[in-house]
Amino acid sequence: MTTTTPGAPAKTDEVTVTAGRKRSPIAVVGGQNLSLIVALVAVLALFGVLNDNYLSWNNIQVIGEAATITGLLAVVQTIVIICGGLDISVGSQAGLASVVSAMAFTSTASNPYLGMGAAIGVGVAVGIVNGVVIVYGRVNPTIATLAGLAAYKGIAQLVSDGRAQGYVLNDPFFVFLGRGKIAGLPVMIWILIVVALGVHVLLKYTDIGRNLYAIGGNDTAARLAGISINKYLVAVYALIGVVAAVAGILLTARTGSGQPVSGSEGLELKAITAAALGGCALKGGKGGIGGTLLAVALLGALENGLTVQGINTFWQNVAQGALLVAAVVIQQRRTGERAVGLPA
Amino acid sequence: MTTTTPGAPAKTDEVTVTAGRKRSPIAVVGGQNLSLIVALVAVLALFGVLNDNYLSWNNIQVIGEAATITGLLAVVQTIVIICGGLDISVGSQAGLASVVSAMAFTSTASNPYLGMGAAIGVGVAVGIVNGVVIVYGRVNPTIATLAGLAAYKGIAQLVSDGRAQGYVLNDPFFVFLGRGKIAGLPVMIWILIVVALGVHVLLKYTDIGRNLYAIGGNDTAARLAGISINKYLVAVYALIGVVAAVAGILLTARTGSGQPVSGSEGLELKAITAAALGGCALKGGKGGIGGTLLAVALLGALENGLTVQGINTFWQNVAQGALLVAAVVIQQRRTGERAVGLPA
Amino acid sequence: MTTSDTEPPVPDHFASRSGTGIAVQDVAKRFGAVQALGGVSLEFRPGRVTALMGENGAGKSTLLKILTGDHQPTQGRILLDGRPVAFGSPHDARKAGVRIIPQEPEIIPHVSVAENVYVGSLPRNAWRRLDRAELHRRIATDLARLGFDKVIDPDELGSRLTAAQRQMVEILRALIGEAKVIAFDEPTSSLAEHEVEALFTLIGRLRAQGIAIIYVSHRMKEIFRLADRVAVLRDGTVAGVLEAADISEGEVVRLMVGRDLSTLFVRQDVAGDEVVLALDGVTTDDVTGIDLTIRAGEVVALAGLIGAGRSELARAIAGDLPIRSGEIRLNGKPLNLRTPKDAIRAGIGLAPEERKAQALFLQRSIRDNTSLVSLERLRRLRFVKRRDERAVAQEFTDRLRVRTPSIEQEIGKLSGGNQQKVVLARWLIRRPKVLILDEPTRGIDIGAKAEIYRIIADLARQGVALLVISSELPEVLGLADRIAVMQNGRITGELDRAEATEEAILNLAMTDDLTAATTAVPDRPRTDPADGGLR
Amino acid sequence: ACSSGQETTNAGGATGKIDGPLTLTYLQKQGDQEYFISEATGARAKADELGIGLKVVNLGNDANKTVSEVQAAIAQKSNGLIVVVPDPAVGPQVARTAQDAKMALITSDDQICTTGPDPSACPVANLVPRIGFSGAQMGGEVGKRAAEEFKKAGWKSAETATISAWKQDVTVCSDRVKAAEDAFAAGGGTGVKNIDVPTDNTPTGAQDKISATITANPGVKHWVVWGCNDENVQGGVTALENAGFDADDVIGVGLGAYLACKNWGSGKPSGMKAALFINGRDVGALAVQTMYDNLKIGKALPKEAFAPTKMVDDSNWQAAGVTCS
Ligand SMILES: Nc1ncnc2c1ncn2[C@@H]1O[C@H](COP(=O)(O)OP(=O)(O)OP(=O)(O)O)[C@@H](O)[C@H]1O
Ligand SMILES: Nc1ncnc2c1ncn2[C@@H]1O[C@H](COP(=O)(O)OP(=O)(O)OP(=O)(O)O)[C@@H](O)[C@H]1O
Ligand SMILES: [Mg+2]
Ligand SMILES: [Mg+2]
Repeated sequence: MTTTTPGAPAKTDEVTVTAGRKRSPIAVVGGQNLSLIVALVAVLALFGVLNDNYLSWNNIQVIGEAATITGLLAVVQTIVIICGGLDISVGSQAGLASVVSAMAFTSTASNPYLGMGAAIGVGVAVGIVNGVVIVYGRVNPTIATLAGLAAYKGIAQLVSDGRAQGYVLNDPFFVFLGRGKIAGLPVMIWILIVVALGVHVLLKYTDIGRNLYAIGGNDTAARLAGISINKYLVAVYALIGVVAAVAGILLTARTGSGQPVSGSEGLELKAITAAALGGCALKGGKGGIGGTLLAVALLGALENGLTVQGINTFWQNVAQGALLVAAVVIQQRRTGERAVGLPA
Repeated sequence: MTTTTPGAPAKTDEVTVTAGRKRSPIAVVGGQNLSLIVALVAVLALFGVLNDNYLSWNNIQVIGEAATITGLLAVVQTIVIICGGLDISVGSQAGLASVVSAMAFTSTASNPYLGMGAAIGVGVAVGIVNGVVIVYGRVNPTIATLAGLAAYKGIAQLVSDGRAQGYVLNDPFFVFLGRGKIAGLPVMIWILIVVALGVHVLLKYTDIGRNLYAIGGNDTAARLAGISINKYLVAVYALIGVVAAVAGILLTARTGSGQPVSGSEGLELKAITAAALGGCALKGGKGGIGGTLLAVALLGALENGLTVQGINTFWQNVAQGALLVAAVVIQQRRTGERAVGLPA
Repeated sequence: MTTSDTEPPVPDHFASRSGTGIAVQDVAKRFGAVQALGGVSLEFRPGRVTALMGENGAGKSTLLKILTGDHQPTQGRILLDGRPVAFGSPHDARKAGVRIIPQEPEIIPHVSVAENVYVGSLPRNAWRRLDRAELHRRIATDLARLGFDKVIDPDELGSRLTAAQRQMVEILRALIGEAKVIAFDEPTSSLAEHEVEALFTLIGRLRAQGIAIIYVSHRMKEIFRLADRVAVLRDGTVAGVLEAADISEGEVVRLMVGRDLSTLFVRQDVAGDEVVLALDGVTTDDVTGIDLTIRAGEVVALAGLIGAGRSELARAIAGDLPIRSGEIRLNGKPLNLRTPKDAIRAGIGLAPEERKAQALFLQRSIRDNTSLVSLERLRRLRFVKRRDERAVAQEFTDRLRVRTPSIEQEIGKLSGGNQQKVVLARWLIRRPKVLILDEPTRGIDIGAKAEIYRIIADLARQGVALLVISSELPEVLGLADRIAVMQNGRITGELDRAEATEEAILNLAMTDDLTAATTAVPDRPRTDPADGGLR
Repeated sequence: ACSSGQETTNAGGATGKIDGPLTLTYLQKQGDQEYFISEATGARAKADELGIGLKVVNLGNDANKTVSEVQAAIAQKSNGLIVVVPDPAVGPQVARTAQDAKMALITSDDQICTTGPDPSACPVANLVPRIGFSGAQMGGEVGKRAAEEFKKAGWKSAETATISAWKQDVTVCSDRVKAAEDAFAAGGGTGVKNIDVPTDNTPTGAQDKISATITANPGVKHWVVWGCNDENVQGGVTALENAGFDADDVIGVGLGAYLACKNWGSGKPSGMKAALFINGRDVGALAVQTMYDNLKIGKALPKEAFAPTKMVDDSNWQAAGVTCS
C-alpha cells in the first residue's frame, strides 16, 4: 500500500530542496507521517496479537482491495486540497461512472473497452464542468461540489432508473480488474499503486506539481508569477473526474454491475478524512501522497481489524472517532504547538 | 470614551448618520442576500403558478416546520464557520440528544422537563468535548468533528441499542412542541425564530459577536487584540451542542420517539450547505444569520415544491444541484468579481 | 504637471540597453466610488531612478499595479519603448521586462525560499521534471550576487521567514531574467539599515545596467540618495515632477501635502518621575535579562538590527510570549501575564509590526477594526453602543487623515499606509497606560508621520508610557527621550537624548563583526545557556 | 504470477462437513436499522445456544463493502456465510467469491442469483438458498390489509388517495410498495388515486415530504398510507395528524411494527391501523440454525425457508411478541 520509492524518499512533504544539511530521521519521513506510521504499526500489532489471521497475506490483500477505491479518491482529493480546493462530489462521480461503464458495456455488445472509455469520458466531462463552474462561475468549491454531489447522483439515478445496471462478470477484462492478480498482488491494488505513484511524482518532481503547491499556498503569488491558475484548476478537477471514473469502473468490476449509489455514497467524507489525517491543510498548499496513503492504510487496517474482532457497528463508530482524535492529538502534542486558536 | 469632548461627537454623528442614510437599498440587504431573495421569490412564484396550494398558509407552515431542524443547525453552523471552524458532528449530536431525551423522559416517569434537561446537558457536554479537543488537543475542526460524527452516532446507537426509544406523544408538552401552535404559527417555527433572532443579535449587536468575527478573520490579530480565543471557541462548540440538543428534542417531539440515527443523519451537510449558500466564507470571518435563513428557506421551498409537483427523487437531486450552482453563479456574476483562482 | 524632458547626458554604458523606458499617458483608475488615479502622465527613463512620492492613498501602488499588469486602467495607455502595450496580466508584464516588488510580499508558505523565488518559472528538464540541481545553483548565485546569502537560507520554508526575508524573496523574484523596468513599492519599510545599504548598491547596479527604476518610499533620506527625479502624486494626479537638482524636502512635502510641514517632531520634556513600566531581568525564549523602565510621559525607543529581539520583547510585555524568568511591574505591582488579554486589561497595548498578519481584519470595516480593543468601554450589557462607536471611529480616522470614502469601508481596500493608521487608531482610542508601538510609521507618509509623532507627544503629555520600536534612526532620535539598544536578545546600552547619535546607536547595535550578528537569523541560539533561567 | 481472476477452483458446490469449532459470518445491509438489529440479536442468541462463533458485520448500503467483507470473511477462515446484500446485483460476485473459497453461502431476507444481477430473472437452480420474507409477499400483505381497512371504513374512492412512501433508489423498497399497490387494487381499492412520495426512509423525511403532498392535494378526505418500512408510515401518519386529519380518516399500515407499536401503546386512537410484524429475531436464528445444520450435520440447504410474518394491530400486537423499546 505504501509507495515509498527506493531511491528518493529522503524528503519531507514540506522541504523540497535539500542543501546537504543533515536532517534527523524524523524530518526525513515527516513528523505527520511518522505519527501515522506509529499508529499503523500499533493497529497492526494490536489486531495481529488478537487475531491469528489478521496479519496473513490473504487478509492484508483484503485490506488493500477494500481500501483501493477510497484510496484512489483520497489521492485525487489530496491534489485538489493542495490547490486550496475541495471536491465533495467524488463519490457521486464514481457512482455515475460505474453506471455508465456498465450500461455502455451492455449497449456496445459487451465491449469492455468502450464501456470504460465511456465512463472515463463522462468523468472528464464532469470534472471539467466542476472546474469551470468553480473557476469561471466563481462558485466556492465546497458549494459547487456539494451541488455536484446531489446533481451527479441524480443523473446516475436517472440514467439507471435507480437500479444496478448491466452485468459485467461475464467479461474477462472486468473480471481481471475485479479479482485478477499480477505478481501475487490484486490488480486493484496495482492500479492504486500506479495512480498514487504517478500523482506523487507529479506533485514532487515536476514543475506542474510545484505550481499546484504555489496555487494553494498563495494564489496571489501564483497569479503574479504568471501561473495560469484557472487552467491548472480546471485540469485538476478533470483529473479528479478521470480517477473517480476509474474508481467507478473498479466498483463495477468488483460488484459485477453498475451501481448508481450503493458503494459510492459517503466516499467523499472518507477521502477527505484520509487526506486531512494524512497531513493536508484544508487551507491549501500543504500535504502529500505519502501521508494520505498512510492514512488510507491506517483507516483500512482499523476498519478491518474491528470487523475481524467482531466489534459491532456501534462500537466501531465510537472507536473510529476516538482513535481518529487520539491519533491527531498525539501527533500535535509531539510538535508542541501552542494551544491558542484553531489549529490548521 | 475619554478622548471625545462632549461637543464633538454630536457633529461626527450627524455626518455618519447621513452617510449611513445614503447607502443604497442593495447595500443594506447585502448583495448575497439580494440574490437569495430573488431566487426565493422565483422559486415561490414558479411553484405557486404550477400548484394552487403551494402558496397556501398551510403549505408555508409545512415548509417552515420541515426546515426547522435544518434551520437550527444551520444557524449554529453559521456561528462556528464565522469563527473559522466547522462542525460536521451536528447531526450525530442531534441524534444522541433525541435518544437521550426520550430515554430520560421514559425513565423519569414521563417528566418531559427532565427528559429535555438531560438532552441539553448531554448537548453541552458533547459540545465542550468538541471544543476542548479542537482547541487544547490542537485537532483540526474538520477532523475532530468528523471523528465526532462517527463517535456520537456510535454512542447514540449504543445507548439505544440502535432502536427508536420510548414514546413521548402521550405527553402534552412534547405534543405541544411537535405540533402545537402559538398565534397561528407552529411552535417549532417559533423556536427557530427565537434562536435565529438571538444569534443574530449576538453576532451583530454585541461585542461577543464582534470578537467572533475577529477570531475567524485573523486569529493572530484577535489574540493580540486581547480576545480569549480558546474560551470563545469552546463556548461556541458548547452552544452548538445546546442547539443541536434542541434540534434533537424537536426530532423526538416530531417523530414521537427518540431516534438514534434516522432523521438526523446527513443534517450536517444540509446545515453547511445552507450556511455557505447564505454567504459564509468557509475560511471564516464572514457571514450572517440573515443569509443562512434565506438559504434554509430557499432550500426548503425548493424541496417542498419539487415534492408537491410529484417530481421523483432523482430529478430532485439534479434540480437541487443545478439550482444551487445557478444561484451562486448569478450572485457572483452580479458582483463582477475577477475570475482568477478559487473564489472564497 | 508635465514630465520634464531635460535629460542629463546619457552615460556610455547606457548603450547596453536600447529603448526609451516606460511611460503612462493619461492613465486613470477607478475602484467603484473611489477614483484612485485621475489622468496621470509620467515617463520612466532607462538608467534613471524615478522616485514616486505621495501621501498614503495618493495612488502610487495603483499606478505601479497598472504598469505591471495587475490592474487594468479605466482610461489611458502604457508605452513601453515608445510602443503602446496592454498587459493583460502580471505575467504579460513580466515577459515584457516590467517587474514589481510589491508593497506586501506574497509568500507561499509551505515551499522553500528557492521555489518561492522561482515560482512560475521553475527550471525543468524533459517531461517537465523539476531540475532541482539547477534551481539550487540559480538561487545560490542570486543570493550571492545580492549579498543575501548570509541572511536567508534557500531551503527555509516561506512560512518561517521574517518580514525582511520576505521582502528579499520579492526582490529576488523581480530580478529573474531580463528586466527593463523595475518598480520598488516601499522596499525598505521592513529592512534593516545594512540591508538597505545592500539594496541601494543593488539599485545602483541596476541603474548602471540601464534599467528604468521606479522607487516608491516615504523616507526622504532615501529619496535624496537615490533619486534622479521625483514625481509627486496627489489625489491620483501628478502634483509635480522635480529633477535631481531641484529636489528639496520642503518642496516635495509641499507638493505632496499641499502645505508646509514646519516641524516633523514635537520635542518636549513631559516625563514624570513615576515609573509606570519596569522590566527586571525579563528572559524569554528570545531575549535575555532585560532591565528597562519607562516613566509616565516618557518615550523610550528600542533600537537595534532586525533579529535583535525587539519584537519578541514587545510581545512578551504584551503577554503574547511566555516569560521564563524575571518580572514585569506596572506601577510597582508585579504582573502575571498569560495572554495579551491580561496585558490589555492591565493597561498595556501593542501595535504589532506586521499589520496584515498581526493586526488587521481585512474583510471588516474601518469602524470594526478601530473599535475592537475598546469594545469593553463602548458597550452596555454587552451591546455595542453603535453611535458612540461610530463617533470615535470617525474622530480618529479624521484625525489621522485616513483616506477613505467612509468608516464603513472594508479595510482591505485601503492603501497600505492608511491601514497602518487604522491600526494606530485602534490603540489611540483605547489609550492604555503603556503603549508599545512596533514600527508605527512603517509605510506611512510624511504628513501622517508628523501627525503620528504629534499624537505620540500628546499621549506622552497625558502621562502614557511609550515604548517605540523603530528601525529608522532619524525617527528614533527625533522621538525618544531615551533610547535602549538591543543586540542578540540583550540590551547593550541605553542612551539619553543628549548623548544619542546615529553612530552611538549603531555601535551598540552591532558587534565588531557585523555579519556575525546578522547572518545567523534562522539558527541563532535563542537563549544563552549560561544565563538562561538564572534569574 | 499473473491471474486473470477467471480460474475457478473446481466448483464443488456442496461443502463438506466440518468438525471442530465453527465460525459463521453474518453480513447485513443497513445493520443499524431496527429490523436488522433484531435479526443480529436473534442470530447471536442462536449462535450462543449452539456454541458456535458468529461475527455480524454491517454493510450499510455499500455494495462494494459487501465484496470486501466477503473477502475478509474468507481471509478469516470463516466456515459459513450468511448475507443480506444491499443490492441484489452484487449477488453473483458474492456467490462466486464464496464458491471459489469453498465457503457455504446462504442469504437472508433478499434473494440473490449466482449468474446474473436480477433474482427475478434467475433460473431457480441458480438462486442461492434463502431464509426470510419476500418483498413482494410482504408488500402484498400490507396492500391486502389496507384494502380490508379501506372497505371497512366505507370511504368513497374519489375522496380517498393512497400514499406509497419509499426511498426510490432502494430496489427492495420499490418491490414492496409495488406489491402493496397491486394487492390494494386487487383487494377492492380500484379507482383510488395513488401518489408516490420519494422519501429518505426516515420518519422526519417522510413526514416532511408527505406534509407537502397533503397540502398539494386538498381535495382528498381520506388517506391510506403504506411504505417501505415503519418509518415511512409513521411519518405519514404523523403528517396527516398534524394536518388536522382525524384518526378515522387515516389508514396507515406499517411494515415492521416497531414504530407502529408505539402508537398503540399510548392508548390513544391512531391512524396507524395495522402493521406487518416481521420478526427479525426469527430470521436471524433460522439462518444460523440452517447453516449449522448444513455444516455440522450435513443437512442439505433448503432452497428457501420462510420465517413467519403476522399482521398485527392495536388488539394483538403484544400477544404476537412485538417488543416496543
Ligand atoms: N482594490 C481596491 N478597491 C477599492 N479601493 C482601492 C483598491 N485598491 C486601492 N484602492 C484605493 O485607491 C486609492 C489609492 O491607493 P494606493 O494603494 O494606490 O495608494 P498608495 O499611494 O500606494 O498609498 P500608500 O502610501 O499608503 O501605500 C486609495 O484611496 C485606496 O483606498
Ligand atoms: N518565524 C521565525 N522562526 C524562527 N525564528 C524566528 C522567527 N521570527 C523571528 N525569529 C527569531 O527571533 C529573533 C528576533 O527576531 P525579530 O524579527 O523579532 O527581531 P526584531 O529586533 O524585532 O527585528 P525587527 O526589526 O524585524 O522588528 C531572531 O533571532 C529570529 O531568528
Ligand atoms: Mg502603496
Ligand atoms: Mg521585529
